[in-house]
Amino acid sequence: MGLIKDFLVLAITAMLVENFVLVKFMGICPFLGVSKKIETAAGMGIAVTFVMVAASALTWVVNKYVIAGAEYLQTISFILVIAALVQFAEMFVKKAVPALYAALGIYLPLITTNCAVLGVTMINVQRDYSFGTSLWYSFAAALGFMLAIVLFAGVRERLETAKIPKYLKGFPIALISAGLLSIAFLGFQGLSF
Amino acid sequence: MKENIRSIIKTGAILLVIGFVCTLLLALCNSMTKDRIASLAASAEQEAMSSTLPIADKFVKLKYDGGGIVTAVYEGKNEDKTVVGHCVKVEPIGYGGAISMIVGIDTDGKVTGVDIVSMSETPGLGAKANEPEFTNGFIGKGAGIKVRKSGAPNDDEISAISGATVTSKAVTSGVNAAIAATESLR
Amino acid sequence: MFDILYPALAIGAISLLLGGLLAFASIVFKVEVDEREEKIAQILPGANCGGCGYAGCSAFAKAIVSEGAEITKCNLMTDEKLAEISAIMGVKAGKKIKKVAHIACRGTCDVAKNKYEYYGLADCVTASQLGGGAKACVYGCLGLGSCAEKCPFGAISIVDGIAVVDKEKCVGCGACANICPKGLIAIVEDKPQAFVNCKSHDKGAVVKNVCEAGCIGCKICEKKCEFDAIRVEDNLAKVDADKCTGCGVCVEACPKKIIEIM
Amino acid sequence: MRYRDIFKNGVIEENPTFVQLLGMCPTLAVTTSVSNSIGMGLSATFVLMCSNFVISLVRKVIPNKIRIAAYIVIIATFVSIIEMLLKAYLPALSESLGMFVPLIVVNCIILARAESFAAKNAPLPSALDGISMGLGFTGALTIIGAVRELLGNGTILGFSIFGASYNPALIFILPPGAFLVLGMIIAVINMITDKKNTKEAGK
Repeated sequence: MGLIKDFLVLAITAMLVENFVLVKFMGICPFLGVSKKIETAAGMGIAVTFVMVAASALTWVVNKYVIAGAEYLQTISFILVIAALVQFAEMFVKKAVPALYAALGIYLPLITTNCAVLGVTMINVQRDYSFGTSLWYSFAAALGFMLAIVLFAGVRERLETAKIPKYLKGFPIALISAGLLSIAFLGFQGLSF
Repeated sequence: MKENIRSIIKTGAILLVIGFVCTLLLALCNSMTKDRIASLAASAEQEAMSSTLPIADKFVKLKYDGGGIVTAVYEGKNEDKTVVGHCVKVEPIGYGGAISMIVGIDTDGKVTGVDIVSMSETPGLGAKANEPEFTNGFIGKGAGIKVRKSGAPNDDEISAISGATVTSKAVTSGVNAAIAATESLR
Repeated sequence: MFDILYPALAIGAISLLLGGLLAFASIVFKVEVDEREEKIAQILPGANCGGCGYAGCSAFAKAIVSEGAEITKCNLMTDEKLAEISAIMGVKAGKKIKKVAHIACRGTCDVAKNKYEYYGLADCVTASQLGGGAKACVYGCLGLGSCAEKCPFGAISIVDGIAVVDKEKCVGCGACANICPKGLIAIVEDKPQAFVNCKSHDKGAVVKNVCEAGCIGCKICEKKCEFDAIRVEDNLAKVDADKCTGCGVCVEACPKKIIEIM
Repeated sequence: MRYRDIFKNGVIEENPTFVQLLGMCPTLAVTTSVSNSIGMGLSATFVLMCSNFVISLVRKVIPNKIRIAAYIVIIATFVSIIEMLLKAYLPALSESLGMFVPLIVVNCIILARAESFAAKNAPLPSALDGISMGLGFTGALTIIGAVRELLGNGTILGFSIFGASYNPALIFILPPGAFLVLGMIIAVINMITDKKNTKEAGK
């Protein structure tokens, strides 16, 4: 029973308390760039989830066997693995599942420069989670990312038809509504288990 | 098929060269800065410990596997090698996450100083925990310190930071755990 | 010395492995793409407006190459682009007819009455669900700018209550025609012809008390037109594009002044 | 492009933060104080300058298949170097910037400039473009940092401006404040550019 509780606590912290976008400020570029419509946001969310989990698995192995203590090599080896993983995934999806590529393909190159993916791998190492925990944590973090981006896309779609002052149209109003969303997520911070 | 293999090797080789040269550069840079960073970290810790236990100048790490939120115990000695107290590293969980702090305790179990090394409390609220008004409140107190929300604290209580009770309670639980750890060693 | 060499070799080995893997993947997963497709996609404007009926320019390029789709379907086609693509495809270049959107309503704020004050989403589709919109005339343009919002080329603007098309900017992609809840927008060829700027099938009397610029079905235009190009059906004058020569007789004849020569 | 254009372009016309809206992660996370902003801005400038220079040096050699992977490795090297230098010589700054120094690697500005500029131009202009983009980034960060520190903490670079009586609006130091401040600044910039355009059009 204790194990399930820990996993649940970890998932809730990753998704709500330390939400990657609205609290830890990672992955903001795609968060602002791709959240015009809910479908595109969900597509981005799924693509990021896949990459985050795969990246955590690979970087955990690299950290354990290749770096083994040489702390300063973390950045370069992790990002190399992530970049190669994303490019490989893009080619694979383009060949194997063209329909999926048409929907998600354009997001994949965007994900290489996504702070959330590298961020989650580094947090896994900093907190030296075990292999299973780091996979679970990155999955929960990706769900948090998706939750935030889909919520935000909903808000932005609604903004399209609202009457907005001239100079606030476009990014300013999007940023301000993201700020309000972030205040909402701040409420989760006091959660203690 | 042959030139396919050749192009695979060629691409791999180029990335190998880039990876190799870059990491070589990194390793060189690391070896230059490594000892300096290590000494900086050590001196920071040394300075934190001597600030919480002023009467001691040398600190020896003791074997302590009591577990819980205590992560390390150091024995503080003065010039003529007599043990004058302990420095205990503690990591209670605060509002924003782990608060790593060092508590100095003299031989008769009274707190001589508290220093918060790192924390991620809310800036402006919990982050005030590291200010002297709060940390000095612990000095001279023994085991079983309680947190008092309002009004003048009597001798076994400290006054909480306004708007940051969770942080104040966490720091107090850290200090109590440190005192308990030193008692178990004596 | 060793602790410098070992990491460099380790990362070097990973890079070799990954570089090789990527190269291998790019060969094995090579999707055969007709390079003509890429070249045409470069030439196409890339606005992805969907005017050609395909999902964006790359889809249109694929259609040109594989299904031989009619190149002139693209509304943003210029003549030298047309020639370039036809050269790539080795096909004779067809002549390009410019298409433009036309909005059939002149019920501006001052002439058209409202049946209620509307405070809600600035979107015609939403507003038209509330009893057909705030305008007393159920057929009229609500002027809330859904078409202007939708137009990828910024060719439509809202001028004192109704949508107006800027002929130069408009490429006839039809995005506005699809969104307009009242169906007032038609995509027509940009040649001189007459247009009736009203879509109301109400009787003359009804039209009069809701809008001063509405067709009352008086049939004067029908009588005046020598080419029998304009006919009143169900209280609304309609122009037959092929017969109309754009002579303008009906324009002066119309008492309500709602017929216009493009 | 003449050098002056590259410089003006990076700082004003295509300011990475206010105009292109790139590099949002550090912009929002680190600008709780002016010193942090300047620290992050300058380290990003260093990385941008060196990586643009090296990438444009090797741009002809790298095959297209591993373009992104190779660029990222070069950028990561310089980021790790600056990280080590910061840890060794400016420990306080490195502590306050925290995890966002290594995250400069995935800062969208750097890879964007590498691919859009460095991969197509000679080393020297690329390095200059790196510097100008970096300074544009630093300038933007400093402005945001100043607003947030002033309102959220009542101080600038640690010197208290409003005196002790000022009760700081903590929201500006917290994460939501970053979004609000950046949103407002871009709105102000929209207004200024719009006024400028209408004035020019009017002339």
